Formats: sequence, C-alpha cells, structure tokens
Amino acid sequence: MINSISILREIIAYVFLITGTYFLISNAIGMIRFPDFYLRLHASSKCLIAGSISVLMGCIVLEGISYISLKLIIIIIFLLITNPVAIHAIAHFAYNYSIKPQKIVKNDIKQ
Amino acid sequence: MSRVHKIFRKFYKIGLVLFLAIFLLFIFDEIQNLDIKRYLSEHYISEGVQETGAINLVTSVLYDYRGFDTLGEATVILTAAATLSFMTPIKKVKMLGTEFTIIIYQTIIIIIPFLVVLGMNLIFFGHISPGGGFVGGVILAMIPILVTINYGITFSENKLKPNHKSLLEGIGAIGFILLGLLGIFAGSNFLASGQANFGLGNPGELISAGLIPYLNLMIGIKVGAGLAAIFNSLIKEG
Amino acid sequence: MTGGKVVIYVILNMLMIFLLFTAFFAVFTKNLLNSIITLAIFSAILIVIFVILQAPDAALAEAVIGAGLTLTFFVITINKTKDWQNE
Amino acid sequence: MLYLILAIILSIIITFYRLIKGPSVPDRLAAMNSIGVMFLMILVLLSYYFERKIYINVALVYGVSIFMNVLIMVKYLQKPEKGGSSD
Repeated sequence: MINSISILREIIAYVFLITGTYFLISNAIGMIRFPDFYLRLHASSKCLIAGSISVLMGCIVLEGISYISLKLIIIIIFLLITNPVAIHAIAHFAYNYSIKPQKIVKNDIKQ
Repeated sequence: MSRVHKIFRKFYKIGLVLFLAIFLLFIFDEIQNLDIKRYLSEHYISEGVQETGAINLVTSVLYDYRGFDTLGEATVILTAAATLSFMTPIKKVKMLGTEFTIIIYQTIIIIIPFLVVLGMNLIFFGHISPGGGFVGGVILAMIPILVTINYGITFSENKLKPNHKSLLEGIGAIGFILLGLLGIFAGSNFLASGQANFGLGNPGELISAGLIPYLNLMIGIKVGAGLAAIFNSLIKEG
Repeated sequence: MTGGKVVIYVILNMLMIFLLFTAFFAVFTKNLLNSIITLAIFSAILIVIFVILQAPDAALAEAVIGAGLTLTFFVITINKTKDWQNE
Repeated sequence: MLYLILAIILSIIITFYRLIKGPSVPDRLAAMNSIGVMFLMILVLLSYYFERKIYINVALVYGVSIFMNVLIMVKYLQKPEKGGSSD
C-alpha cells in the first residue's frame, strides 16, 4: 500500500518535470524561429513561466511537506511576481528603442 | 617586408597565448601531483565542529581561525566607501534613462519585505547553512538600489539619509573590533571565539558557536551600509 | 565509474567549454552592451560549476557579487562615459 | 534527473545563438532573461540530484539577482537621443 503510493508520487512528479522541460525547450525553439522581436518576446514570456513553474511543482511533489517545499513555494511566488514585470520592462524598453512590430493593428502607447 | 611583418605579428599573439597555456598546464599539473600531507586542512575538517561549534566549516574558517583576514576585507570596503563619500559633488548631474511605468513602481513595494526577510535569514543562519554576513549584507544593500532606480535619488535620500548610512557603517566596523577585544578580556588572543570559553552550545542550534553569530551580524550591517553608500555617491557623481 | 558519474562529468565539461565561448564573445565583440550582457551569462555558468564542485558558499558569493553588483556598477559607469553620451 | 539537466543545457545553447546573432539590444536582453531562469531551474534540479536540499538557497539568491540585473539594464542602457528623462 505504502509502496504503491510512493510509486504514484514519483510518476506524478516526473510527469511535471518532463512537461516543464518540454516547455523550456519550446521556449528555446521559439526564440530562434520567430521572425519579429515581439513574437520572440511572446514565446519567451509564456513558455518560460509555464516551464519554470511546472519544474518547481514537480520538485514539490517529489519532496512532500517540509520546510524545503516552503522555500520552493516562495520561489514560485517570486517568479510569478517578477518575471512578467521584467518582460514588461523589456518590451517598454524596446518600444522606446524604436523597434516597431511588422504589422501594427492598434497602438496603445503614443508618445 | 610589411606583409611578413603582419604575418609575424599575427602568429606572435597566437604563439604567446599557446605558450602561456602550456606553461600554466605544467605548473598546475605539478601542484596536483605534489605528495605532501595537508595537516592544516585535515585538522579543520576533523575537529572544526568541536572546536568552534559552527556546522558550516567555511564560516568557522572565516570568522574563527582566520578572523584577522576578515577584518582586513572589512577595512577595504570601509576605505572605499569613505573615499567615494568625499568625492561626491554638491550639484546633481543628469543621467540618461527611461522612465518606468506604474506597474514596476507597485511591484517594488511588494518585493521589499521579501528582500528584508531573505537577507536577515542569510545573516542569522550564517553558521548553520551556506550564506554569511557578506551575502546577506549585499542582499540588504539591494533595497536602496531598487528604491533609487525607481523613485529617483531625491526620494531615496529623503528616506535613508546618507549620514545614517555612514553611522551604520561605523557601528559595524567598531563593533567588529570591540567583539574581537572581548577575546583579550577573556584571557585569549585577539578575535578568538572558540578557544576563549564563551560557551559553544549544541552545534546546529541558532544560539551557539560562541561569538560567530554576532560577528556575522556586524559584518552584515557594515557591508550593507557601505555598498549602499558607494552606489549612492556613484550615481550622484558627475 | 557508474552511470550517473559519467553524465555529470559530461555536463561539467560542456559547461567549461561553454564558459570559454562566452568569455571569448565578451572580449572580442565590438559593442560594449553586448559585452556586459554576455558577462551576466558568464557568471551564471560559474555558479552552476561551483554547485557541481560542491562549494555553495563560493556559489552564493558569485551570485551576489558577479551577477548582481558588478554589472550594476559597470552599467552606470558606461552610461557616464563621453562616448556613450555623444554617440 | 540528469538527463533533464542535459535537455535544459541543450535549450540554453540554442538560446545562446539568439544572444550572439540578435540584431538589436532588446533581443539580447530577452535572451539573457530566459537563460537566467533556465540556469535557476538547473540549480534546483542539481540540489535534488546531490540530495543536499540546502543548495536551494543559491537558487533563491540568484532569482533576486536576475530581476535586479534586468531592471538596471533596462533603466540605463537607453540610447541618448531618444529623449530619456533625468535620473
């Protein structure tokens, strides 16, 4: 009974870890293949957050309830707060750097 | 002649780099194969925990066995901060940079308590887990840097006055030396915490290891205030 | 050597070669900004190498000094130079 | 666990191509941000491989360092003639 529960926990953890690694590799491929700067930033933001949080969730499932998983939860919250803000700052910087998208549908930032 | 000269110069650089690489390879290979016994490091590894009471051996070497070297490092930062504070001009110089949006302003307010807790954790658990006074002090010094690049130098100097930073740095430096003098009063050497019978406690608890946690706290205060003062005067200097 | 040892040996050597590439790019590029941005990755690789060699104290010091404060001072200094302001 | 680290290092090397080739500075900044977060994942996975859970402190500190790096580079690497603000 206990053995089957531990095997189930390892299976769930490795599913999370492999999903996270897949997202990180897709981030890398997106950074190379997309033609425009803002498209690359789009790949970089979404896949990065999904991959990192999935890897950390896998580690939490592997660990169980302890102080180490509390530290991992703190890392998750920190990444959830700061990483979108960093991507937003880079996008604003690029707009001021006079890099325009290929097709502008609607321009929200007018200087 | 000129072509030969150019080719010679190109090969001269490559040959110099290759010669240096082979020379260093021989030297390091010689060092690795020396057949000497390392008495000192074996003593630190085998008896460091009983003698100093700190689980982290790097901390026990830094603050107990080689405490005098740490005092020298602290003096270097004190000298740098004092020199840069003298060089600060009165008038401000315009620096070029983008303006941040309100999203980043609000994020910094959320981040600052996290930074305080992380830095204090690294300082107070310096003798149990990796970390120590230096790393925790730099984490604490990141708070004035983030406030300065977001809200401007005037707001930052209004909140944390430069005189207070200098006072904190002085408290850290003087406190380190006074804690070192406690060793002499207890009948041992300068900066001795393990040999002077201060009560080592159980290794692994928060209050243990004699004087090492207090020395960590002093180094943390000093490095944090000193680096904040250096950044402040660097960004105002023209 | 068992299986795990070989793989971690391969990872360590890959990181060392990667470190050499970043150092060459940081030295020989023309633009100063590219040099600074590459220096951040240089120190990130050094942190992973220190953790593989089981030295977490050196890794913490490198993470704080090399990847945090030194780059800050470099960026401010480059912003203050004459070349950058007259360009 | 180690093969996952190898896969992440492969993705880092692919992203490093964008950092070398990238036509402008914001491209390189985005590449730097993603490489930093990937190295943070490697640090967490390495602490599980060595079974020394205390190495997670390095990941905590390095996460703070990445964020401060990106903010400072975004603030002070602006081209001068595009009308920056003072301080």
